[in-house]
Amino acid sequence: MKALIPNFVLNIWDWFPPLTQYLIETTFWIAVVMITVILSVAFTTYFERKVIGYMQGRVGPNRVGPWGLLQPFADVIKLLIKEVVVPEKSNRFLFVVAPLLTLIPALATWAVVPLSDTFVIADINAGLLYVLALTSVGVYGVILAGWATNSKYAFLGAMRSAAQIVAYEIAMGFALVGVLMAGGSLNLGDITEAQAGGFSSWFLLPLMPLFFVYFISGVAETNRAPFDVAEGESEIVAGFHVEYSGVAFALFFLGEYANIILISALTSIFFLGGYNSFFEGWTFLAEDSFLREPSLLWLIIKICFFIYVFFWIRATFPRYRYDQIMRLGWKVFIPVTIVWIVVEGVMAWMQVGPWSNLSG
Amino acid sequence: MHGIHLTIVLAPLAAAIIAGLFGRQIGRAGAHWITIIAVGLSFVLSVLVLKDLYWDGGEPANYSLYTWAVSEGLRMEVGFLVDRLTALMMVVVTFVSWMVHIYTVGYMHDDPGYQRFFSYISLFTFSMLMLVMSNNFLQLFFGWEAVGLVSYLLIGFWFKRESAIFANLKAFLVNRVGDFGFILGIAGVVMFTNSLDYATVFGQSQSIAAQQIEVYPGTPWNAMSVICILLFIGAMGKSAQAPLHVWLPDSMEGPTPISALIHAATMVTAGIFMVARMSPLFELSETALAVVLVIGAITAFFMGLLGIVQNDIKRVVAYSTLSQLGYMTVALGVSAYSAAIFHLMTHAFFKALLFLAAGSVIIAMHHEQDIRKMGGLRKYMPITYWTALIGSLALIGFPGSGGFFSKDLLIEAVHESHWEGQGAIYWIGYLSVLLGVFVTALYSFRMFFLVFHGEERMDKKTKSHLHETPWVVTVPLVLLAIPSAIIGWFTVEPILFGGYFGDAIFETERHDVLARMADEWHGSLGLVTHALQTPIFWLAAAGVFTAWFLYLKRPDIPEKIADRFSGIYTLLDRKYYFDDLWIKGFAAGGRNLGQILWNKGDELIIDGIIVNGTAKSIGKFAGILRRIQTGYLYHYAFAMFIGMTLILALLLWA
Amino acid sequence: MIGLEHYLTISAILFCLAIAGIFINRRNLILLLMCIELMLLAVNFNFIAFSRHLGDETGQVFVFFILTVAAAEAAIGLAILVVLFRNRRSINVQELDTMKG
Amino acid sequence: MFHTILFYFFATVLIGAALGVIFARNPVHAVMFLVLAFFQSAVLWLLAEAEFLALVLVLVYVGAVMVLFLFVVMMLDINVERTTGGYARYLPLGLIVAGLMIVELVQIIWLRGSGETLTGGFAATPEGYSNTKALGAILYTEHVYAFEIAAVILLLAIIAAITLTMRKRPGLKQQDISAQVAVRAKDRVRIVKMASEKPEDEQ
Repeated sequence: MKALIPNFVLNIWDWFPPLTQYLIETTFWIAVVMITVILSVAFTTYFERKVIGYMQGRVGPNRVGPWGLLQPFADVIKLLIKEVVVPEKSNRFLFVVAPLLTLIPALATWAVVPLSDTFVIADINAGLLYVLALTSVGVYGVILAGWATNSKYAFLGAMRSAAQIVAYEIAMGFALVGVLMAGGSLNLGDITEAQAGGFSSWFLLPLMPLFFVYFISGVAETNRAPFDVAEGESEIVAGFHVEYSGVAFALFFLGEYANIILISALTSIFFLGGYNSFFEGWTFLAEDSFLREPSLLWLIIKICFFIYVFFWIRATFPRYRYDQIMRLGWKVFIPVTIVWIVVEGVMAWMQVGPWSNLSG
Repeated sequence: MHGIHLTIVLAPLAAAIIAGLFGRQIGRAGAHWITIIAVGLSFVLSVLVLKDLYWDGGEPANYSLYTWAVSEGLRMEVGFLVDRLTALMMVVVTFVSWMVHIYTVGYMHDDPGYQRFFSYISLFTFSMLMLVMSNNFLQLFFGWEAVGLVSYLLIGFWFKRESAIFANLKAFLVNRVGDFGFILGIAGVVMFTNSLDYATVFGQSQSIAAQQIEVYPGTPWNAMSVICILLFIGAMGKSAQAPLHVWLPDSMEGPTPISALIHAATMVTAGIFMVARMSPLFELSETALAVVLVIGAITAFFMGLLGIVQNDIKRVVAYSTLSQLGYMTVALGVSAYSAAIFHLMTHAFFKALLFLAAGSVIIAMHHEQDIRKMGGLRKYMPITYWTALIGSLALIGFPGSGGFFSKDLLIEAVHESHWEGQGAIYWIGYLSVLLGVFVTALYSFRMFFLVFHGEERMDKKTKSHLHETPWVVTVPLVLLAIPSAIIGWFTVEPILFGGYFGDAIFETERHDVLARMADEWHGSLGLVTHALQTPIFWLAAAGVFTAWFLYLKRPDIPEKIADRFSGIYTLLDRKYYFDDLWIKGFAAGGRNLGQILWNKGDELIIDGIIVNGTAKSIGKFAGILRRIQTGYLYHYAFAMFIGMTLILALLLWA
Repeated sequence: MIGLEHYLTISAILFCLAIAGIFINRRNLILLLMCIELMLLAVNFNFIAFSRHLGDETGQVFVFFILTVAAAEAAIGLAILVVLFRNRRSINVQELDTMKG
Repeated sequence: MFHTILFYFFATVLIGAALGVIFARNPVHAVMFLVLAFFQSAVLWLLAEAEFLALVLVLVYVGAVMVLFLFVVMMLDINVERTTGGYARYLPLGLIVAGLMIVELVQIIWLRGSGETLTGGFAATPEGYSNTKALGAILYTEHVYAFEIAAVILLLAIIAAITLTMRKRPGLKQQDISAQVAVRAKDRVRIVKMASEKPEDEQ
């Protein structure tokens, strides 16, 4: 990469103090990742509409640009030029801050996500904890939005969402404890490395129940159907963002899809080996085949698959009733994870079957 | 032997519990059978104990069974001291109790409280045995109070009668006065010896006698005298010595069997027994002995006088009991403990006999107790008549009867007792007992003649039903009449002169009147033949004659005498105003004092000033302080914070 | 270099502000609870600073337990507060004086 | 240098947030300031290389405890005017005392520090040091009983909070899933056999 950069640029670069170099470099990579994610969000919305359209026997967006590919940009422009209506009796500051609070954690989490075996923005020790911490912060946006709007519908939506997110966070945390035990590290890179060696080394098999719990909890965390009681159009209009319009609404939208991508990425990393190749152990492939090398490509494929699952679920399931959601979270998922943590510990200790490879 | 002792004590207790708590289940017959068997067992075993101690030469037993508590070296135990004195008492108590049990079957036949009664008298037997068998002061006190309790319960047995409730309350309260002295005496003993055990205390008697105690500052008294007088006050209460005698006549409200058992034969003699048991202490205090003598003499003579004017058959016997208890006390006062115990024993038999005979008469008369409404019962109830005659003769000391030996020798002992410094007291004692003989004979036969001889003064209806009482009543009469008549013949010599009691009774050389009398002792027969030459016999004979003359020959004279000497008669009739003294004087005075203390002391000073006043002043003070205590968290936090700031400031800048 | 006393200073300032908060905001029970949380935070600062200064992780273990207990305390405290509000319709400290003598 | 700048920056924000907590009129704002304060603290702890606790602070406090606070603050219909009144009266006194105390404490800290070699900053951690691992190592060995007790305390807190706030409203209809599942058709539906037409004789 350095070869592509002209010499004088490098000279100027060397002239900067190391601290400034570090700052510029980090900022650059952060910007790259962020822009990538935001662009992905745009196309994810398109992807969703297409997927659901075909599932429902429609074609989805097909007017703007070839195959409707420019549709997301049209939407963005529409949202940007619309007026942001702030209700008179609302709490102005929090009303504005709330959408940001949903988006920022979703983007900040990407800092520790290993995109390939060589690249991660911040390779920190307690990456898993960082992920958990930031996921738990995401709830603020929803609560504050609901409260600041000063509307009963919005507030109801916020309360539902907050309770739901707090509840599923616990199940998520427990599922990640299983992952942590299996990987023997809190660093996401190390966890991915622990899954090197092909499909059989992935945590999917030994941690199957945790995988389901984590992914479904992830769906719930993002307030996606069938856990979208926070919005619940048919009951409370549009829930916590009922009064939002324009850019503010776009930010919520952005946050939600960023979260979808993030959850998909994390699920891939935790259970499907992240950037590791599907074909790693396939010896009939050439020794140096890119198909056997770990790379960003594999991660993207996995992320896309999970995003697709998100939409698939949305198109398939009716919305849960609120009390059933809480029951599922507290009475099913948490016990399942606890039991499976014990099972995993015992199995790994006794070196049984697929668990024998785990470091726990 | 320990097992036997324990069985003797516990058998009546067990019977009492069963009859008392399960009376309904076991029924009337069950109640009397179980108690009679239990007390009979006690009697038989007591006889065995006596046999072992006297004829088989067994050693006295003194042991502790159970330590109840130890407090600063003061051991509170349950234990038995069984020597010959105890054995004698045990036999007397269980025998009379047994007789009374049997008699009760007849006497209480129709009473609804049948089982309760048997439970009580068995319980009494247990208590009395605990008292006499005790080897320490605490158990003695337990027995002392327990017999008092049962006495209280039994006097008020017919608790629906106003008079019975009054009588039992009176008995209880008067006994409290005595018990107060008694417990102070025990406290004195503990104070000087730090022990409750007889043997230990007696071992230290010399050292107690050598000490002084200042009850009032500046007037040192001999410790032994104080202790002995206090103990004797207890005896005065229990043994009904003047002036604490007032409860005994009233106790006749209880059923007759218990009058015989408790208020004649056993419980009232507890005081006599106790003083005899404490002889090692009393011997060391001539002051105490003098007090005992004077009290006994007063009781013996003046209470006898009261018997003359009484018309209630049981009250006559009750006053005679008082008088005889006075005799025993006099004997104690002259250190003739053996004589006192001997008289106690014979008295137990003949007085129980007299009471039961009186009870038999009462049954026959359908619970009529006024002797003025009796007369000529001889031909209707021959067994009762003859046994009552034996009892009366024994009471007045007819030569050869049981009472003769004890009373005669008792008076003789008093006569012999003049040692230095006893001038006036000696004469008081001697004259009282001597004149008492006449009085005794007079009231005894007054009652006897009025009941069994002379014209039949009862109404027609009663008369038509008159007949001898059933066998359960007469058998105990006969069984008691036999010892009353003959027991003196063969017991007098071992008990009084044969050193029967051995170490159980202690007499100093100086006071040992019986030893002096022993020099002139020529056997029982000698005493009987000698009787005619003593003033005692002639005084008794004069009494009988006077009674015959006044109440059979010239029944009109007593009326005239009563009219002529109305002052004395009233004095006697009102029982020397003792009841008034106690009830209107002390009791009412106590009430008034209590009233004053209540109104002024308690309500005004304690409640008004001290209690409420303290509370009020604290309340006022707190009202001021309360302003600081707002109850708000931030005020406290602020206070803490300011304090911390000041401390830091001090550390830094000061 | 940033060291022990910097952290201690921050902790002291936080602590004093929290106490000041307790008696400035004297009406709202929730704010009192929050000030207490702030105090605990200040204490945790001290523990962490000393733990790092002495190179001994035990101090951080303490922080861990303080966090645990504080979380429990907050949960129960808020539960009590909710019940209180339900019964009294108020969480004003000055109105909670039923036990005042 | 960078480190120092970061420290001062976050410390300033932290203190500002703390001031916000105590001065905010609106309880929701106060809660948000507290969240901010926790965030800044977490960053400062990260600077001190106490990363595990820093992240746990965010996870537990920001993610759970403060949400709870927010919940309660929002749910209870608190009269903001009434609960913040009388605030100016005590403000000067509180601030004076607090300021005095801060001055004193700071003076003590720096007085004590000046005599010793405290000013050199924290000692560097060895290569490959993992704060989480080190903490875990002593937490599960030396302090394992305390750890268990902490777990029990949390359980207790859960139960206490639930029992305190749970109330059964009368007349509330609840779904009984097992009863629903256990329903059989024959309990609900009665099939009656009858002729499709009326018998002829009745016509």
